[in-house]
Order: sequence, then C-alpha cells, then structure tokens
Amino acid sequence: MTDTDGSPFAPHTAEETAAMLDSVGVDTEADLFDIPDEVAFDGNFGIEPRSEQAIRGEMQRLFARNDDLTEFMGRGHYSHYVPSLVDHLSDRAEFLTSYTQYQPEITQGFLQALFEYQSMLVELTGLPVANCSMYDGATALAEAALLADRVRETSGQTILVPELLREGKRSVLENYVDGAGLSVESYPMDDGNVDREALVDLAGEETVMIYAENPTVRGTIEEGLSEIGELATDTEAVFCLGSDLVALSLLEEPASVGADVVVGEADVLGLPTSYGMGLGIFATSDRFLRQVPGRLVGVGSDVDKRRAYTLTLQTREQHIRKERATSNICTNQAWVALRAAIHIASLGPDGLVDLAEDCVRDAAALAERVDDIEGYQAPIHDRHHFREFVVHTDQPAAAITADVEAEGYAIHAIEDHLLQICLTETTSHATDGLVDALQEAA
Amino acid sequence: MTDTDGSPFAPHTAEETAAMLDSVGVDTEADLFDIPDEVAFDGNFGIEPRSEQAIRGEMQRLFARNDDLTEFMGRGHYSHYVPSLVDHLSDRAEFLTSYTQYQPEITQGFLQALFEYQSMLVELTGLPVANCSMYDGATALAEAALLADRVRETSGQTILVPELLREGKRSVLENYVDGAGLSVESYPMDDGNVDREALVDLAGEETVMIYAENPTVRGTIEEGLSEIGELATDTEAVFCLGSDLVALSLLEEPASVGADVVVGEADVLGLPTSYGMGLGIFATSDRFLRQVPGRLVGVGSDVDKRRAYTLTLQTREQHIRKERATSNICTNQAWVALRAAIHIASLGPDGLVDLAEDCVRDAAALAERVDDIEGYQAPIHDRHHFREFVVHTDQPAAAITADVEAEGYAIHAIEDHLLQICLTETTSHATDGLVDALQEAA
Amino acid sequence: KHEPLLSEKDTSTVEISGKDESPLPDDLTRDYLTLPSLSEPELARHYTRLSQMNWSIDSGPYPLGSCTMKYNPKFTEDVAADPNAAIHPDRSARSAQGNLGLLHGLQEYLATIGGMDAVTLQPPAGAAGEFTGILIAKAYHEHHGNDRSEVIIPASAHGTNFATAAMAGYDVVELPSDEGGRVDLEALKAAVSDETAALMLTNPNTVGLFERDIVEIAETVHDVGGLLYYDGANLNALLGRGRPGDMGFDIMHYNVHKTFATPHGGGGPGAGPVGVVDDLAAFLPTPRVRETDDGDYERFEPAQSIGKVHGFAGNWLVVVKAYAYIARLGDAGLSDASAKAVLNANYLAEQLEMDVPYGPFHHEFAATAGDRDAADIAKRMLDFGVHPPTTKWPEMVPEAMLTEPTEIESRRTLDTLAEAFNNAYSDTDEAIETAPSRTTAGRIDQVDAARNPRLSWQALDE
Amino acid sequence: KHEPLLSEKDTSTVEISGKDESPLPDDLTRDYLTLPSLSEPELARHYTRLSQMNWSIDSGPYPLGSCTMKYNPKFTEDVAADPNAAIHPDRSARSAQGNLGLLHGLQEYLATIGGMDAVTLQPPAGAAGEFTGILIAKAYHEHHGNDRSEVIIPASAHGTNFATAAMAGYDVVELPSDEGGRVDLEALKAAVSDETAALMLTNPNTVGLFERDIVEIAETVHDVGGLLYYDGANLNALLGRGRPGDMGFDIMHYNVHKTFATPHGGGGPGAGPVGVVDDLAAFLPTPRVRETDDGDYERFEPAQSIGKVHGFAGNWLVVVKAYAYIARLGDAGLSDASAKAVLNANYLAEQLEMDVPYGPFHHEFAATAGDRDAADIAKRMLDFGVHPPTTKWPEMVPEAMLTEPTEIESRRTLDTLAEAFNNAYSDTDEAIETAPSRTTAGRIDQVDAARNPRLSWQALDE
Repeated sequence: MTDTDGSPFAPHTAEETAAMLDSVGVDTEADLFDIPDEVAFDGNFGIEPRSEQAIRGEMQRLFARNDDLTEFMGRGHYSHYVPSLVDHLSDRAEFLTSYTQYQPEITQGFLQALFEYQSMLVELTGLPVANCSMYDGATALAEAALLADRVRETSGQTILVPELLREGKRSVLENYVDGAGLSVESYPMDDGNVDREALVDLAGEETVMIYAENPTVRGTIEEGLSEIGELATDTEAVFCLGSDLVALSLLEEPASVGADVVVGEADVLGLPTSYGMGLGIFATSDRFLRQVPGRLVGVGSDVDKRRAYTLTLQTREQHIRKERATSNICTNQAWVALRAAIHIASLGPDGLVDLAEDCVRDAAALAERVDDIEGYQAPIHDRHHFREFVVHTDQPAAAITADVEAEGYAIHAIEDHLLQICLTETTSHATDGLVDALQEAA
Repeated sequence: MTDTDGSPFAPHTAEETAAMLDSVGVDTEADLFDIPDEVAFDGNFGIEPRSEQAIRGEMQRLFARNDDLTEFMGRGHYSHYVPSLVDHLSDRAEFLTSYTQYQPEITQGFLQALFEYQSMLVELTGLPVANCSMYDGATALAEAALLADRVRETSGQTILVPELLREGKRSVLENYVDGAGLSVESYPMDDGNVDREALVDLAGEETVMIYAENPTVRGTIEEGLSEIGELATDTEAVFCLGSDLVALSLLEEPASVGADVVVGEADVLGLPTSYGMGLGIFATSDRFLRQVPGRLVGVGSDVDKRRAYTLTLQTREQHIRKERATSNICTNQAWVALRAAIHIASLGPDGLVDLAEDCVRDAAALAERVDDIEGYQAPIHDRHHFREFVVHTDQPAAAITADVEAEGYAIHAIEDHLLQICLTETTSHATDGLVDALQEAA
Repeated sequence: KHEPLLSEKDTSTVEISGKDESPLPDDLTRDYLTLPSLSEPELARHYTRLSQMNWSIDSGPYPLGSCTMKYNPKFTEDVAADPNAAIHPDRSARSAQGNLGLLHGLQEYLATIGGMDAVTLQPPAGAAGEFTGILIAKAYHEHHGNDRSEVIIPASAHGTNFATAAMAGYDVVELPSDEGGRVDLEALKAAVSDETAALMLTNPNTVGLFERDIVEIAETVHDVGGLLYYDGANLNALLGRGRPGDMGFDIMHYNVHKTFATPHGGGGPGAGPVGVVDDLAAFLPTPRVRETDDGDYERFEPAQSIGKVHGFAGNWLVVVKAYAYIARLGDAGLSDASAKAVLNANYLAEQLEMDVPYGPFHHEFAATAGDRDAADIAKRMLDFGVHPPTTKWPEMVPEAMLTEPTEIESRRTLDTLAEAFNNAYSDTDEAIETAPSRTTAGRIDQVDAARNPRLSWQALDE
Repeated sequence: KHEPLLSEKDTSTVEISGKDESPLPDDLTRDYLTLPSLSEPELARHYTRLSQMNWSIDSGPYPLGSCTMKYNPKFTEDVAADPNAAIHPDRSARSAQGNLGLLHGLQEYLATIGGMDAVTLQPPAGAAGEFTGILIAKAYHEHHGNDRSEVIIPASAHGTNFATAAMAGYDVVELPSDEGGRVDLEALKAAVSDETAALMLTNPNTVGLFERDIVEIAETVHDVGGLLYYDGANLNALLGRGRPGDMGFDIMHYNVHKTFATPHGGGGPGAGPVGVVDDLAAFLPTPRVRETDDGDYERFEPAQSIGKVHGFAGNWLVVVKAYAYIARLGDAGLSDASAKAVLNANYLAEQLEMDVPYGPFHHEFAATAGDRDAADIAKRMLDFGVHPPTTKWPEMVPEAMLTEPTEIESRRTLDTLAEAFNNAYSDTDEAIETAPSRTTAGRIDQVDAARNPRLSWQALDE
C-alpha cells in the first residue's frame, strides 16, 4: 500500500505529486481549484478514516444488530437459492468493474451476456423484444404505462391496476405517470384474482393500459388472462402483465394470452435477499420496439463480417434524444441481469420448471398445515397459489407477527386479521418451526 | 444444470452417452471396465448425494459447533489481517483452477507471480535462491536437514535443534531424516534464547546442521545469531534459520548473520487462520542451488528473445530423476505463495515493517498488563518478544485456559504452570477482555 | 476469440402441459419451455471466456468523461456480502436495526458531504435521483399552490436532465453557454420567470469548469421562486473543496457509482441518493430512517412525501459499498481524492497534443480533435490497449474527447494514456478509420445493426 | 501481452535501524527493507492481467494424463471460506467440534471409498501421502522386529514413488512391465524376498490398464511378509467399481486434488490422505479423530503412531472442499464420475489418428506420436486453444502423449480436442518445431534458462 495521508486508492507518492504539479505549472493542489472563497469548504466533514479491517469489523457488528429470523416473506421480493456459480462468475472483475458498453469492440463479453439475457426473456415471455434491464418491477410497470401512453393512437388517460396492487408499486407508478397526465385507477378483485366482469365494466376508451399480475401479490394464480387480453384488444388498451422469472417458466405464456408488455421481477433469480434491490423485466412486441425504454443489445457484424454484439437503437435514449427520449433511464441493473442469466442457465429448463412446480406444491402444503391450526384459515382465496398465500387470523395479525418474530420467524401482517406467508426452497426446511410458532401465537 | 442421475459435473445427456458408447463400440459403460469380478465393487458406499444448497446448510451447522472464541494463539500458526484484495485476486479461476506450469507458453501469468514471490523472499532473507513453496515450516525444516546431509562434505549425522522446538515440527523432522540415517539432538536454551555456550560444546564434526529460530517458539528475539553462524562455519555445519515473513521484515537479515538456509512460515501473510494449513519458506545460497527441493521459476527467453518465465532446473525433481531427486515434493503450496505475494505487495515495505514493529510493541504492552495481575508473571523470559510471550501462573495452567475459554478466549497452556499468549492486529481490540478473563481465572 | 451463444451449445425443451405429475391444471400452464441446458463446468467456461472479452477498470485506464470510473475497492464487496444484512425489506424495524443503521449512517455522511439537510437513498440510479429531485421540486411548488411549467437546463448538461424534466411533465428551457463555457448569466436572467420550477446545473460543468457565478445564479433562480438542482455527476471534483448546499443548491443527487466508487457492473446497478435542504425535507420519498433518542433506528414517512420512486428501498448492495468507501477515506481521503483527480486531469491534458478549449478545468477536460473525427481517434486508441474517453460530447466542443482519468491513475499510467491519445491523433486517416484491429471485434456497423434489429438468439434464426 | 514485474513498477526502501521510534535496538534489526510499493488499484490490475495470461480448467480442456484435472465446483470454495471454521489447530477439542466433525466425516468417506479401515488426513500432498504410507510400512515392519530394505516399484510408476522410497531409506527395486503393459508377475515373483518392505502400485496403471492379476500380485507380496501400497493418482477410474482394500492393498493415498476435484492452485495445495487396513491403523500419524459414544469428536494418538508428517493438521481448506465434493456426488455421482471419465477417454482415443498401444484402458491412455516428437506436437496443440496431454511419459510408450480428459468434458469439447490432436499430429515438421505462435510467449529456451539460472528480479539486474 502506498503510504499516503490521503486516499489509499490514489497511487501518488509525494515526489510524483510534486513532479506533476510542476509539469502543470502550479505550486500546490489547491491552486488547481477555481472555487470562489465564498463557497469554498474547509474539508472538515468530521468523518474519521478507518482501515479496511476496522470497517469490516464495524459493519459486521452493525449488521449483527439485525435479528436472525427465518423469513417467510414475499410480496414482490423473493428469495430463491442462488448457486455459488452465480457469485463466482458475476464477481469477475471484468464484469463487475466495467462500464456501459460504449466501445463494443472491447466489451463483446458483457454484450453477449446481456444479449443472452434478453433472449432468455424472449423464451420465457413469448414476446420478441426484451430490454437488458429496468431497476425493478415497480419502475418497469411505470415505464410500461408511459410506453402505453406513447403508443396509443386514441386519447385516454387511465391506467387500470388491481385494487390489491402492492402499495409501493402503485406509488412508483403514480409518480412516473403524473408528468404525462395519466391517472391510476383500481379495478376490483374477486377472491384474489381479477374480477373480470368488473374490469369489463371499467375498461373503455379512456383506458390506456390494463395491468394484471400472475401470480397476484397474494400468490393466487390468474385463471382468465386471455379474456383480459381480448378486453385490451377490444378497447385498444395495452395489456401489461406482471410476473417473475420463476412463475413465467410454468404459468401461461404471456404472448399466448395477448400480453403486449411483460414487466415484473427478474431478481427472483440471481440475487439473494437484498433488502428489496431488484431487476425489472421489460419485454414487448415488435410494434413497440422503438418505444422501449432502456438499453437493447443487438447483433451486427464487424468489418470482417463476423458476428458482433452492440448496444443498438440508441436514438431512443436520453444521451442522444434528450427530452424526446423514451425514458431517462441510463444506469440500469446490467450486472443483476448477468446474474439472473447465469442462474437461469445453471437451472436449465428442467431445473427451472421443477423449481416453479415446487412453488405451487409447497405453498399448498403449508397452507393446509396452517389451516389445520385452530384460529387460522388458509388460504383465504380458493385459488391455486404460487409461493405465497393469505391467512385469516382470529387474533390480531400484528400480535401474531410479533409473537412469531420472537420465535425466530418473519411473516407479513397485511390487514388487521390477515397474514401473508411465502415460502421457497430457502425456507422449506423451517416450516415445522413456523407452524409451531403460529400454533403458540394463536 | 444437465439432468443426470450421476455426477452433476459430467455434462452427458443420455443421448450423448449412447452415441459415445456406440462410437467406442460397446453397449454399456460397465463394458468399458476391465475389472475382474472377484475385486469388483457394487458402488454402494452409503453416501447420500446432496444438493449444493443442502451441503452448504449442513456444513454451516457443523462449523457452528466450533465455539466462537477470540484466539490469542500462535506457536507456529499465526493470523494477520488478510486484505480482501488477496481473496479476490487469488480466487480468480485462472489462478485457482490451474495446474503446474508444464506448458510455460500459456502459463506466464502464474509463473511470473511465483517468480515475484521468490524475489520477495530474496529481499527478505538476503539469500539469492528461494523456491516457490514448501508445504509448511516443519517440512521445510526437514528438507533443509536433508539438503544439509547432501551438501556436507565430511561425514556426520546430527541435526542440532532447540530443546524448545515445537513438538510437531520436531516429529516431522525426525520422520524426514530417519531414512537418511540422521539423528535429531537438542541443545539447551537460556532464558528463551539459544544457550550459545552450550551449543558450542555440542557442535562438532558430527553436526550436519544447526537450526535456530528467530523469533523462537516462545516469541523471544534471538540476540547472538552471528555467533551461531560463525560456529556453523567453524564446524562446517549448515546453519538453518527458521523465521516468518513478518519477522523477517524487521529482525536481523538471515544472510547477514551467516544463515545458509532459511525456512519457516510464509503463511503468516496471505492465509487467514486455517487450522494449521501452511506455506513453507525455503531460501538458500547459490552454492546449494542444485540441491534445493521443490520447484524453481526462472527467467529465460522465447524464440522472439522476449523475457519469459519457466520452471527450471527440473532435473532435481522426481519426475525426471526419480529416486535420485532432491525431494519427492511435487504438488506444493503454489496458490498460497501467490496469496502471500499479493499480501506482501499490498502492504509494501512500510506497511510490512509497521506491522512487524507492532508485533514487538503490542506483545510487550500486553505482557506488562498480564504481569500486573496477581498470580501471573509475564513475560517469563527477559528478552524482547515478537507477537507472543510465556506467562507463569500460580494456578494450574490448564484450569486457567478452561476458565478463559468459558469467557470466550483461547490461549495456550504449554506446561503445568505456563501459558503462552500471542496477539496480532486481528486480536488487539480484545486485550481488555482477555485481561479481565485472566484476572477472573487467577 | 469467439464464444458461441449458450443456445448454440445445448438447448432443451421441457414439456409442461400434459405432464402427469403437474401441480396445476393444463389451462393454467404454458405448454413447454425451451432454454439452454449446460453443465456447471460448461457455464463456468462460457462466462469466464466472456469476461475475458471485456474491458474493466481492473483491466486498465477508463477515462470516460462524466463517468468517473474509479477503482472499486475489493473489501466493499465483502462488506456488502454479509449474510446478516441479507434481509427482506418488509422486516419490522425492530428486527432490522442493522440495515436501518447503515441507511441512517449513509444519509448522514451524504448530507454532510453535500451540505444538505436531509437525504433519501431510495433512487436506484443517477437518473432516478434526478427524477426524484424534480418530483420533489414539483411537489414543493404544488404544495405552495404555485404550479410551474418550466425547468431550465444548460445546453452542456447531461442528456438525462432533459429527459427527466420532460418525464416529470415540465417544458425544458435550454440555456446557452457563454463564451467561457459557463452559464450565460444574462441569458439565465432572461430565462427565469414565475414559470421556473428549477434550474438543473452540473458544477463543475461537463467540460470541468466551475461555475464561478454560482452565488448569483442561485440568487437569480431563487428570486423568481425557483429551486436550484445540483447534478452530482461531477461531485468528484469538489469533495472537501466545496459543497453544493453552501453554493445555494436546494436539491442534489449523488452518483455513488461515480463519486463513491461502487462498481458500475457493466451498466448498473448504481444508486442516486438525493439530498435536500430543510424546506424540502418533508417531500422526500418514504420511508426515511431516523435515530431515536435511545439510539435505535426507525422508519418514518415525511409529512408531504412524494411517495416512492423504487418498489422497495433502492439498490441496497450499492449503498452499503458507498458507505464502506466513505468510511475508508474519511475527511483526508475524500479531499485528497478530489485533489488527485484534478491533478491527474490537468497533468494528462498537459501531455496531449490536442487542444483543450476552456479552463481552468477540474477533474475532466474536453480536448478537441479539431478537423479529425473524435470517434475514429477513440477507436484507434483501443488498439493501444486503453479505453478512450467519451467522444463528440459535450457539443460545445467540436469533436470533443471528454476525458476524466480520476485520482486512481498513476503518473506512469497517465503517460501511457497520453501516448495512446497522441499516437492515435497523429495517425493517418486510413489508420483511424479502419481501427481497431487488435480487439476482440473489429469496427462494428452500427447503422446496419439499428436498421435490422436482431435482439435475441431467436431473431438470428429468422 | 507483457506485464512488467512488480519491482519494475515501483519499489521503495524503508530504513529500519537508526529509526527513532523503533521498538528494538539496532543490533536486533535489519538495516533496511526494499520491496515493491504499489496502490491497490495497481495491484488489482497487475494480478488481473497475470491471471489472464494463464490457462486453467475454467479456460478449457486440460487433459494431462495422471493429473485428473477436473472441474472444481464453486460452492466448495464458499463452504471452505466459512469464518466459523477458521480456527487455530491448537484449539481444545471441546471448542473445535465443528472442525473435528468434518475431519471425522472425511476420514469415514475416504475409508469406505477406498475399502480401508482407518484414514489420516494429515499429509499435505500426494507425495507426502506416499511418504506417510511408506513410513507406516517401515514402522510396521520395525515394530514386528522385521527390518526390511527394499521397495519394489514398476517401471511405469510415477516418479514420486521412487523418490519417496529413497527418502524413507529404502533401496528401490524397479520392476519391468510385461508385454501387455502390466506388472510382469514372474518378474515380481523373482523380485520379492524377505527384504521386500512393500510393492507400490498404481491401478489402473499409468497407461490406464487395470492390473488384472491384482489378487495374485497381492498374494505374492503378502507371502513374503511385504505390504501392498496403492498410489491413488488413478483412483478416478475406479470410483464405485473397485476398491483398493478389496484388492488386497494394505495402504493407499488419495489425491483429493485429482479424484475429489479440489483445485490445484497452479501447483498446490493438494492433500494426500492415507488409508490403511486395521493391522496398520496403530501406526497412523497423530492425532487422528474419533467419535465418542455421546456423538462428540475427540483427538487421539494411535498406539504406535509414526508421529507427524505436517506441522499441524495438513491442508485444512483442501480437505473441506473434498468433503463437500464427495457429499455432492454421493454413491451415484461417484460411480458416474468414473463411468464418464472412462467413457470420455475411450471416446477421445477413438477419434485420434495416433496409435494407442495397450488396452483396454480406463480413464487415461498413452497415444504414441511414433517417429514424431510428442513435445513438439504438444506445443502445436497450444495454438489450437487447448492444453496438451502429458508428453514423453510413461517411457514404456515411445513419444507418449498420456491423455486423461476426465468426466467433465462434453462430447463437443472432446471433438474439439481430437481435432487439435489430429491437426497437430498431421502438421509439418516445421510447423510443430516452431510452435506455438498464438500464445502469450513463444517457445522458451529451456536449456538456456537452466544453464544460466536467473531466479529472482535481483538476478535480472546482474
């Protein structure tokens, strides 16, 4: 380590600094700054520099303040087992410490990996165009609404969403569409799924986009998606479907039910639980290609006519098109997309479908066990479920979650007498303990 | 993941296997094995295959059975803080998953890293030849004795070692030299250091090698190494000095005191505490070059006269020379040497010397605090110390270590009423707790 | 140097509907799924090879102007990987004190570094930070019954500023630069009005010039009731030397993947925390984190919160790394980072044969290739084993090569970089137009790739 | 593709003696220390570049005969990095139950896999395992008052066998092969005597042939009171198909970095556990680990232990990875690994234009380059992007190319490998003699490097 009183990552010795200052023609570093005195700062933030070792110790102690709970939580942020391979490959410095591929001739590797990610999304959604990442499912949904507004030929200003849409997602959507003058309206749910009759009544020429999720935020699997697709066609609305990579591998293919845009959570694969850090899916049909937000990797050829990958259709983007861009998104989640792609590839189609089927089986089995406990009814919706389900409780839900937490388990309280429980292969070993804790808390 | 009932790391689909069997001209895999029935095995080991996820959980639970103790332990296995950089760079697959550099044209990277490691050892020891690793300090010492036996012109069969030599090291030495007909004899110590007068009396024409350590196993710093060097010269014995990378950066340079061979622990840098896993130093003078055990990387040039690195002087090695090889060592600790080199480089000479100086200061300060506790005398040797020191206890040492362990600290009991305590920057934050625990246990 | 696509190696199809053991009726499932199917060793090789065909900051210098590509300390990766921190965002506050403590700590660090009063860590990228900031401005004006329609942006600003303002529903008023390359104060005075919601400013600007008139600029905007927005892309020039809050900025975003050395991951994730002055704190996204009297941390919703700009809490792993980086540097390190970043830019510019209009610049400069094509020179630089600068932007410099070496480069590396610049610049037209020749791929036909978009392996079969 | 030495980048010297603040008197310290002095970013680039100039199993096929270069599963790295396992070897048994449990578990796994009764994990490499095994044999004979002077080793054995026996003080009796490439039973019968301490045997041998007469070989050695030693280098051919213990072997070592997929790290560390039959268990190194009646683990010293062969407990990190690998595969995986290793070797041999004398071979085969130079052909193979096989060994095959693809290669990769073999083999003399040309370095002058040894950067200045 270079001995320096300053940044440990700046390599300058005192001699080098002096020589460089001399070369530039100034005496001190301060002479290089053209900052008027009235707005200059003395550098005193009061932040003590610490050694690498000290910071690692400090942060281990800090994070140890999180209770060690087994989390049966979902509602948009899911945890599947991430193979070690994903860490080891995605952590390779050439991937992790690279920038956006503005010079494709020396970034073919990342470009190919993103192209492969896009292609996997095409397989999973059945839609021919997928971008190489959005921030998360919420912002992807919001961008879908803006795309819908741009592409819709007739006027209209309403985005129809499920009344049970997760609050955070709805808030992001509202923030994004506000500037475009759109409004977000809810349609009712029927036993966890879309109330299709009510939706038919609500949809009309005002409707810019209809959004549905499969599975829903309550874990129920939708049963009439094609009808929604037809309704969207009839009303000339964009049909946007929300899902995730694991659900997509098993549930109805979005293209086959008429979805125009697919959004949702791709971070269910590749990322461990990360306090909500995400990866947004964005896939759509060819006719909306030039309205897609975010980056697209395409195939071209180099001077020797060999296949080469490159960022393409950049004229949609803000660094070219400024205020007429399809979105302001620039920095995205490319590295998370790389991780998701490696995870998908390491599962393969068999592994992925097996995983998805377990999400159905395991949720059903746990719901049945919870239902058997006095004081709980589960699942409250008479539907097939994926990963998670809602439980009615005789006791107040908040009291139950607190009791269960004291036993080492985290679950959601979503209403005064409703719990939500999510399980995956990362927690399936702990269901006995959860059932016991629920029994105690009843 | 390829779907297979067998090894998850064999990529063969059933179709490929069938096609390959067909190409080879047999019907089944069993047909490829030419094993007589009388010695054939049915494959039933009773080992259940588990998933990656299951094994990680299982082993986390297993290792959690180790008590979480702060270790003030040394005696040949030391722990210094290993910068993250070391892990990230040495874990790069091109390093970690490579074999010995038998094809230097495609392994220049590892060869250069090992060459740099050798060069750092040359700087640290002052001796011009260092090999690119031994298993650990004990086997390096043993190989030094065999080298001494080979190079000594007059007859003789005695290896002189300190009476306090760590038992494990002595046992390894005895095992290695037995085949050569050498015997290991102790010389007495005087207040922790070599009793030089007694050594003079013992050394003679029978003496093949004199071995001394600096610091000694009790952490004392030797004061008369040059005299030992002269004694070795006078008796035509090889003078072998044991040390470690951190001590070498501060204490007397081996070449300057007449050491012919330097052995010891290089794993003090680069490796975290690893249950005794090591990295042996082996450095010597030019005249013993062709008697060196293990691998050597040298510089040569390629057809274009560019500098190139290669394993060299392989005619010493067993794959060429068979029973006339200088050693049977083949697989060594190359990757650990890479790690040590990165650690040295990341400290630089300033950082390394600072670290070594702290080993002296911190040991002295802690010994003083322990000495202040009723019932303890520390250090028992009136010497300068490096990292560790010995404490006399009024109570039985074993009882004290048990009490201290219950408070979360591990220290050595080396005799009925002697403790040994070692500290480095990885434990210096915890000395207050240790002192309290010792006070309680007194 | 060609790696086949995963799909070209091995692909298989699983039938789903009709399977006996399916847990779902056929009408709820897809019919089949086709994806690559490879063993772990094959995948390890695939991605190892791809990585070797990719430039990175660990490969060599990466002087992309306005991108602040600095070294990403390895230990921050290990800190972020702490399994104790891997928790669900819906955790109760009482069970998530560690994560809340980190968020609170970074809020405080960023506030003091920017001279701001309150900070949100939720925006997942710089552009998302801009959007958050402009939404806050909008909410502020609306809250005061004072709807406004315009955002003023200098011509030299990042493209995201324009796109952000438009997404938020504002009309963009573009402000010309003065002769010196800075904000034209007279033009600004002419542009502001009671329709001015905000001025978005990068300081130092995109050619590295500090806006010396910043106090007067702030007064001008504030006088009409507008707000001053600081684009944090160039904050690496100012650390410890000047704080946006002290200059009159009301809102700012921080690009932690630039200034605070979190890795850029080939395009992301980053994080774009937003700081505001007291008057605007009530409008920040929800939830924020505060410390209670007994040293615990709790979430709270600001009184007039704009709501959320990310589904959960933003890019957690990234903000952890930013915290660790700031802690490592401390006061002295942060100030030194800026000092060396500015020194490096000035030293490098001194070695170049190209002209560098405008100055005195700070952490970056825009050299001009004059009558030569900046993009071609950049391609030729690839052949010399370095990454070239940002080209043809900002537009105020003809054939610009916007160069930002950052503080991490040694004099030796800067000399190598200068040699690459100079060699490429002095090379023949033919050499630069056909470059690069020593790279994984040769020059790529961008026009054809865009005209005939093939965006998936499925499209390659067509 | 040249990376300067660390010392050529930046070096500094610290004065030590004479420093005011030194904690030691000058006569106990060195005068100064000179070493490279570089920043973390510079080091990251240095080693990243070096790594990119290195072949590895994650780069592509690595069919070195007798080396069993198979893929190293990534998860085993994470398992070995568990901080709870990072403890000092002198820990009390009661506070180290986790590590002792792992050691016990692996002892058990290896015992059942080899058909042995007791196992030590202490030897830090295969050759150290051999040495341990021969020391055990020696101790056994001595314990029975029965000193012996000879170890018999087939000519085709690994060089380490010879060196090991010599280090242990034995005279080596080299045994010729029969026409079929196996042990010449008559020669063996002639060689054994009451001086025979042991026969060291590799099975299948180094050209992949199973010693079909193994039962008679064992009887022959046992009849004179000798012991049978199994060199585990080729165990990957036998997993689940045959166990050395069942064949009459008394002692064996396991190369976990071969058979059990722990990474070879550019030359090590490996681990060479040794298994023995009941009669020899008392001689194993100390300490061993056993389970107590109440399910805890304790260390114990075998009654006639030879003592130690490593300063502590051997290469801990390596044995952890071996355990994880065996657990991942289980019975079915272990058997399949051998099956596919043997299938791959046979399939690859089938595709080659070179002759393959001897057979039926198992996991490896020695093709012969006939009147061409095997080493030159290997160099030419480098140009085709693969690693060549072991060359010119074993000597019983003229111009041998000893090839072991292992089970991890796909048919596609084997075809690529075969193409490289065949193209190199059919290439011109000039092409192979001047090869390689597409590698980081061209052909290196080995003779000059050995005649004029320059083994450090200090030597380069001379």
